[in-house]
Amino acid sequence: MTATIATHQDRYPPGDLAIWIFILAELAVFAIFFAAYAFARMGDVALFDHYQATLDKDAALLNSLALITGSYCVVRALAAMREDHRAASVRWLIAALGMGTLFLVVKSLEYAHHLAAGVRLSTNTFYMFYLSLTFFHFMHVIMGMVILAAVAWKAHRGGYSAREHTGMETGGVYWHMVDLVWLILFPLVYVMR
Amino acid sequence: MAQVFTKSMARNIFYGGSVFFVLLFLALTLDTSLTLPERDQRHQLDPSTEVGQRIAEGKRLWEHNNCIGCHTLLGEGAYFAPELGNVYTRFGNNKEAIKAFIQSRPAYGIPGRRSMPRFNFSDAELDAIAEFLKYSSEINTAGWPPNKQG
Amino acid sequence: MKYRSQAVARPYFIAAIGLFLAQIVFGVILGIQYVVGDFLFPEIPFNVARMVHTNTLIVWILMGFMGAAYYLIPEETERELYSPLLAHVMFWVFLAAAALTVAGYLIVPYARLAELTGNDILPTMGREFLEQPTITKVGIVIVALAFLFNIGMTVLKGRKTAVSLVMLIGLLGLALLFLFSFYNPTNLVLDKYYWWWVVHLWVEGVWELILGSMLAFVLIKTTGVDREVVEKWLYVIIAMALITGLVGTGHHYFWIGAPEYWQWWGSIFSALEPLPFFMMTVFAFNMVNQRRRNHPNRAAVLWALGTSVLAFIGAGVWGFLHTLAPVNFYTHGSQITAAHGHMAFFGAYVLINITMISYAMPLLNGREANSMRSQVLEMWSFWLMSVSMVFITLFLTGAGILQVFLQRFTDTPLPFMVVQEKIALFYWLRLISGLVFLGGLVVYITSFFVAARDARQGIAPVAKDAELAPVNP
Amino acid sequence: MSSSNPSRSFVIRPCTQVYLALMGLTATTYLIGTAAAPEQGPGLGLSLLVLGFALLKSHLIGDYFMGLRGLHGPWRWVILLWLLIPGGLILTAFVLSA
Repeated sequence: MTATIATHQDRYPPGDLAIWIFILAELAVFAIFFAAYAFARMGDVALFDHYQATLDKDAALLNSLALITGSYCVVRALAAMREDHRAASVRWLIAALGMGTLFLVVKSLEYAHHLAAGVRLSTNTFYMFYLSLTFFHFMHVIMGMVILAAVAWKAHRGGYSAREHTGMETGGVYWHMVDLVWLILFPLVYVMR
Repeated sequence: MAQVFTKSMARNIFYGGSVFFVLLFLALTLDTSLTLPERDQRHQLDPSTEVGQRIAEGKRLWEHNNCIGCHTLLGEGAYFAPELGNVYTRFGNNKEAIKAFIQSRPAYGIPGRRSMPRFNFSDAELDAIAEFLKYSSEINTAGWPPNKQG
Repeated sequence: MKYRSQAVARPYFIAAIGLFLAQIVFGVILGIQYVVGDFLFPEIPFNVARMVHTNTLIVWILMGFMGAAYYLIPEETERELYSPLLAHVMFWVFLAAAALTVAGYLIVPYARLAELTGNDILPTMGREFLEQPTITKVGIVIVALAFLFNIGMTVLKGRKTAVSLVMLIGLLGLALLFLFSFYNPTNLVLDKYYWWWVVHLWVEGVWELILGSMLAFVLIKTTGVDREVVEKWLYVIIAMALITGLVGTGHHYFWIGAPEYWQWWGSIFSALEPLPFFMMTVFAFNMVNQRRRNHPNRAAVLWALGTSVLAFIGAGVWGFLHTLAPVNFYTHGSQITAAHGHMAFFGAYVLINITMISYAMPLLNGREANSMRSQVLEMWSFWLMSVSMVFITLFLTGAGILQVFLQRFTDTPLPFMVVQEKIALFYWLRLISGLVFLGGLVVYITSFFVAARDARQGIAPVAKDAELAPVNP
Repeated sequence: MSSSNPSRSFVIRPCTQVYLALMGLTATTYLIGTAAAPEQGPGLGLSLLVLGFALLKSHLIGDYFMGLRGLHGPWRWVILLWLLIPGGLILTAFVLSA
């Protein structure tokens, strides 16, 4: 291993740098959204606390665990690919997709419950934030699953190897970003008061 | 070693990101469409009613005389003449006052000052314009403008 | 000029500059009317002059885009244009439609124009920037379709580069979104909601794609930097533009009757809208610093760099200043909006068109660059127009701040017209800046004649195109 | 994360350790959230603890899952910085509104 490659690997994160620029932009949006939630809450703590109590913490816990497990699956998929265990890698990716699906199902049931109760974006400021933040994140989960499915398909077709799997790393970091955002969103919107 | 920053990934992000945000924007637009009936006073616009017909005619006259070329309406337009989204309330919830103002514009303007053209509307047309401006003032604009001066 | 059919760009560029001059002349008239209210009244009332000012702006920018496309698409796709004849015919159709429309604005009262053009059949007139008679709008659609067909066929049959694809997507979006100008319900909120799909999604959406691809093209040509590098930055920048700009439309939905969550969505996303413009500035300067050649057309490089900086200041910084809902509550529809509009349009779309014209015109005239004398004039015009536009923006901002305070913020708000008189000093200063801008434009136009004379006398540009040694990474 | 040394496969992988830590912290967050009476909530102190957990978890994800651990230069700090800015703002808002 030459010195140039070593510094190169030290300095840049895994995956394509383009996805990192995209991730930073996305994280910036979420950061502003989170801060906006916290400061909007200052304006009417009682309202936020009251409606926060109507949220389903059990579902949120299940979803948190699903996303963390999904992230873990992708880590294992990469580890397997690094050892050229292609079939194992694909299995881990499919498991990650399963976790994503679980998240979508649970979240959809939550939405169905709220919609049936007549909750809309315009109902009040708390629900506006709750629906906006979680729906924006929900779309990210779908996006992450589309990316993972493409990666899994390519892995299945033999597109990656222990030597070259940048594409899988790229898809992986995006999926972790989706997890990362939820790990802030869950305590902020469901628990903290 | 793979390239760190590839054009194909940048392209994928452009296509994927664009589709993503188009869908998000459409989803928000859908919710907006469902919510607007509570805010936009559309019950007044029913073309089978006299008021609805007057408002439609008023908007037509508003457009045919390019009022937006000097005034703003709900803050949009030119910034040369006063805001008219709230002119109805500014004139004391009085349609007659609006009509009287439009009618009293001199044909050759006021020397040295910004002048509104003389439009020579009929009384029915003036009614329609005033009705349209009244309707505009009743749209739920989230409290804008900050005060009656517009 | 590598392909003969690129020559069809020439009339588009010339017409664009001609309309630009008309736009600025009417801009000066408006500037006078702001301080001498009855100037030209009732012959050319303010609303008519403003309509000419904004409509000629839109038409000449579209002319510039089309010329740019006809110039760069053959070069990018490495083949002749699908149909140069169609491009020529469409030029005359477009110019005639524009000329007739402007003549209509000036000769007959607007209401009469609406009647004559049958606006009641399909009412689309009388809305800001979309004042054109319906029949003109139909004409625009026809021109746009023919243009897209021509460009699209060329791209389909030729080499597909990122620059040409992005340009094509941008132009396609431009044409599709224009269709919303035919939707004009009585419901004012719906009218305004979809009106922005034309206006905002043009200037803060698809036009940025066109802008990006034109800038990328000129930078590839003038700096000699590897296409791969330029194109990946192009993708990242336009991705950011759409990511922030699409939901950023929400900053227009704060006070027009749309639901109030737009105040959050619009503020959050449009707060990030300066990002793509900032990236564009960094990108343009990086490319020029890493250049592998010194292109003899120095003026074009100056215009390109100027575009990236002034687009960032005008669209990015001045947009951000009043985009957050709590601020916009006070500044909405004030002179602050006017300040932002002037700087953003000039910085982004006027300058990118001049960049393209400045780069392509000498080549269309059979030389790589104009004489140094002509280029010096161009650079003078750049500084005259840019600095005067900065002052126009600053004076309007000053007027806007005072207006917002006196009319909306104090405990004793004053009526609109009273406030306008109190801030008249700023309008006088703006008028002076506007006259300097007109002077800058005249200098720019003069540079073409100087270039032509110098070329006849055989005066070459001073600098030879020197190949630089590859710059060390 | 992996090695060719076969004896390593009997040890719990670092990523698995991190995974278990993430699951544990999440469960704790949930317990804190549900332990209090629904209309009362966990209160400011515990809420801030939960926020701290969230930031710690995100940092673990950035380091071990996204592969930022062991990097030098700005990318090493970018996620952490992202955590600290909104984290700090959330903290400020919650402290001020308590």
